[in-house]
Amino acid sequence: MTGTPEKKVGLSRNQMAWCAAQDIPDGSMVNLGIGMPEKVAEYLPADRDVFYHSENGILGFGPSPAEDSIDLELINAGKKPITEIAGTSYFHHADSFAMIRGGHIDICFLGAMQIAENGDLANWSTGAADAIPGVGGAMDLAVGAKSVVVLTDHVTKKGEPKLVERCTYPLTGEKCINRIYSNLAIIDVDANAFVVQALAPGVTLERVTELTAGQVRAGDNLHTIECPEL
Amino acid sequence: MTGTPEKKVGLSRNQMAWCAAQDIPDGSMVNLGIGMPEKVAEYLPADRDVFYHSENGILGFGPSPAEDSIDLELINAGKKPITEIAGTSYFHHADSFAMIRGGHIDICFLGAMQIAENGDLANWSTGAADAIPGVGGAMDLAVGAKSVVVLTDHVTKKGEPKLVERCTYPLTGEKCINRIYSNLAIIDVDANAFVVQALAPGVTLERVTELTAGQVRAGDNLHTIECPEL
Amino acid sequence: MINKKHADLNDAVAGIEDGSLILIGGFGEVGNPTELVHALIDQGATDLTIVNNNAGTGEVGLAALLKAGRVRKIICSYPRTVDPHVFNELYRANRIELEVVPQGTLAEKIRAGGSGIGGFFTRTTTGTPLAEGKETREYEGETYVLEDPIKADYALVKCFTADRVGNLTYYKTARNFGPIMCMAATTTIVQCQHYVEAGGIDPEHVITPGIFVDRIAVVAQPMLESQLIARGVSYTEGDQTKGIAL
Amino acid sequence: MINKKHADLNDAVAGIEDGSLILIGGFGEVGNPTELVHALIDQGATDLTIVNNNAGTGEVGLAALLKAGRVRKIICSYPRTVDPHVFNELYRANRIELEVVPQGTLAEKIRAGGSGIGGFFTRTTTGTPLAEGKETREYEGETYVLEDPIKADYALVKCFTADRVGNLTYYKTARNFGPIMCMAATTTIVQCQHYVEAGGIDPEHVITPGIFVDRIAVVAQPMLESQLIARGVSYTEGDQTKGIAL
Repeated sequence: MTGTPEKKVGLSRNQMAWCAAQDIPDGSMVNLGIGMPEKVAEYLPADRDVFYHSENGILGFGPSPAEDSIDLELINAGKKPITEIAGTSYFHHADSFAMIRGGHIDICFLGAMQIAENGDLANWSTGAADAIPGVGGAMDLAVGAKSVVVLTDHVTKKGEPKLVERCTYPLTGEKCINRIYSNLAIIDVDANAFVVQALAPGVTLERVTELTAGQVRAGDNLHTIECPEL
Repeated sequence: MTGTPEKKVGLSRNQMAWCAAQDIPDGSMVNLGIGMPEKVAEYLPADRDVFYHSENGILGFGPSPAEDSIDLELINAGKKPITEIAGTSYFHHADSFAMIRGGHIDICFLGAMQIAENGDLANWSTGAADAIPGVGGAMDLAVGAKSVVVLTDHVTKKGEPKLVERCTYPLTGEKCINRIYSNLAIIDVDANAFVVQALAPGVTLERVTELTAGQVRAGDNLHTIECPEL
Repeated sequence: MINKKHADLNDAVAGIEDGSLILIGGFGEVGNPTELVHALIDQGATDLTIVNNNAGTGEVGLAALLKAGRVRKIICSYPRTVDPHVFNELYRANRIELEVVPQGTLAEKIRAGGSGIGGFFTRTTTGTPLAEGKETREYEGETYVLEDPIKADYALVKCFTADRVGNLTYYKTARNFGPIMCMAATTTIVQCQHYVEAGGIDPEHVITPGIFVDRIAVVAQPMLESQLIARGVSYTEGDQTKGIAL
Repeated sequence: MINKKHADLNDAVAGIEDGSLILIGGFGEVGNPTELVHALIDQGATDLTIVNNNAGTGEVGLAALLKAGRVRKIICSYPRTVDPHVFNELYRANRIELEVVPQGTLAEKIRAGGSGIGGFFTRTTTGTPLAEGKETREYEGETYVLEDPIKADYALVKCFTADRVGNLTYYKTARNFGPIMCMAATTTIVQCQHYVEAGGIDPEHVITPGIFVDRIAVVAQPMLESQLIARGVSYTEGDQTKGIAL
């Protein structure tokens, strides 16, 4: 672990989203969280038919519309304009979260402040006394989606590890994270360790271990990510 | 109380339904149970706009259709064909019982085997060992409707009181009955007594008391029912 | 490409395991997926637990499944509907287990199962024999009973229109248990009267979003139980392929 | 004859008492019944508890209600939306109480309140500070938290089309909290963009059945908060009648 600021290494944000997109199985029902996860849809391979769910009450939607065809009342959970596709459906909030809590969403992508080696997630509050709390749908997604995936820089802007032994920030959910796409590696969370499955070009397992504050081990098939320039 | 068989006295079944219909306030949302309650709609005064609810998933329906325009998939809870009206809506069972349990139904009419002076209702099982139990929606209606009204003969076919001190049959609901339209009287259930509000022509309070196995008292405005021949 | 349409009824019910908990839609005969149930008889799964509002009529559909000896237990609100002789005989012979659940509680248990709710309190059954042994709690001075959710292995549901991705509409009071049963099963199998391409149902008019549906079989002219009974049908295994009941 | 249409917004919000618990629909600015909220400001009720997914934007709609000092407490999932400066200032000055509820639990609490459910168990919040002090129970080896229902005095909801008897449809993602909020209030007040006679909505396409709706006001050209803010509107009591915000 190191606090030394350094040049950004590993994958760009677009490349992280690209990596995550390649791993989405055909036919999946996918909830994209606000922020970096929204980029994932841009890189979905052409041979995949995926339906996106947004917790405000829509299943099956397309990308942002052209400026001149924005419908202000057709938005995603990030409050950004989206579009209908063939097969869109609308529903109210209780039905939308029935989909989430009831285990009907195959994958959800979330951002993170901290992920613990046991899969605990913290992404809603620093716990600071003067912070105004606000959680949105993250806690429901954390417990409900079949697979909960985090897209995150491996360390904070200050260089501190986001992958930790135990979260120090208030939890969003317990033992809920299945996989992490960071700028350094693709990592599965396996009971009590971060299992590195793939490394960004130029990044070593030692470097990932150094920048991680919990147990790290190599997956059986550890390899280097092959990813286009993005 | 008497076990002696006697000629039917008091109101006919149609007249009981007529009496119940006169007391439905304009604008009510009404659930009509299976059997005698189904007759109530026939006698609704012309100046009342009432929406009927049926727990299988329809609000706002009209009478049975002509033989040649029956839609077998448009039925009420009694599994009888009904018709759409201007303002009909369809919904699933969970929403339908949300209306019932959530207190959105103004009045429901049920049949009864026994009603106790505290308002307990028994109408689903004799408790006999060889009886095949089946409850349908009665227990939900008993707890959920704002006003739960019973239409019933005052005594059984064997002449035994149906209005009793305590139900001996298994309960449908506790302290749930607000009013009873029997062939002898219109009776409110007021905590711990049957309060007779109106008597069928030719029926005395004494006779009602005799045929009732619980506390009976006269309402403040006890009067004789004025009802057409039906 | 997502395509939930299966070649036929037999294909749609393939793989149903012995011992499964299966939700079957319908209220009385309306909304019953009779053709799917006949395909299930031919498919052969046994030792089933069935959830339906009733317990079958005549010797078709659910009653035929019971008669074929495939059902260990039935969970319903009202077994005594039109001509329940198959159920009655099995019940009196102690050859089928019965759990009676009030209709609204049954619906809510299914909705809870599909919605990730662990249990809920309802006033329904308070003070009745159906509340015996159940945990209670007071809310605003009234006693409520704790009920568990129902989560099923399979749901068999009849709808009106289905599209390629599983969006559904229903027909009038045939909607009844369909939408909530679709939510509460690991694998939801529907029979539709009309099949359309994705986009063929207005997004505002979708009743069951496709996320709740796994397999679709088209039955363009479904039969009601009363129609089959009027024709003298008593469904036994294999009749479907002989064209008798369809 | 059932006729839930009121003469205007002021008529529709008449009689709302100080101290009321009020559900206000919307997610972000979409689905917010902004004109009804402005009418509520003019109506004058105070000491209110408000349930909304957010906590207001700019100085219009809910934020204007907060700025007018009418809100004692807000129950929401996410107060930090676009330009929440009114809420932030009140919160930091300890002049408003905040209860944060996860979005799905908030929706389910409202649905439970409208459905006569006394309480329910959900896995959401297990192990988090929001579960502190709450009763828990194990289901299938997972810990669930007991949540109470929300029952309100009033709901203010924006819909697309309403008919005379209160049947409603919504527009795209503006549906969000509308249908469940209509269920959970003693008195549900809606603003509609289109008003039609009974029968003007296909019975299969009704999203909120009329039983859940009490009063209707027509706002043919509702404004979104962002549109009002772009015009420089900061709503204060009486602006509505001066035609400023409408």
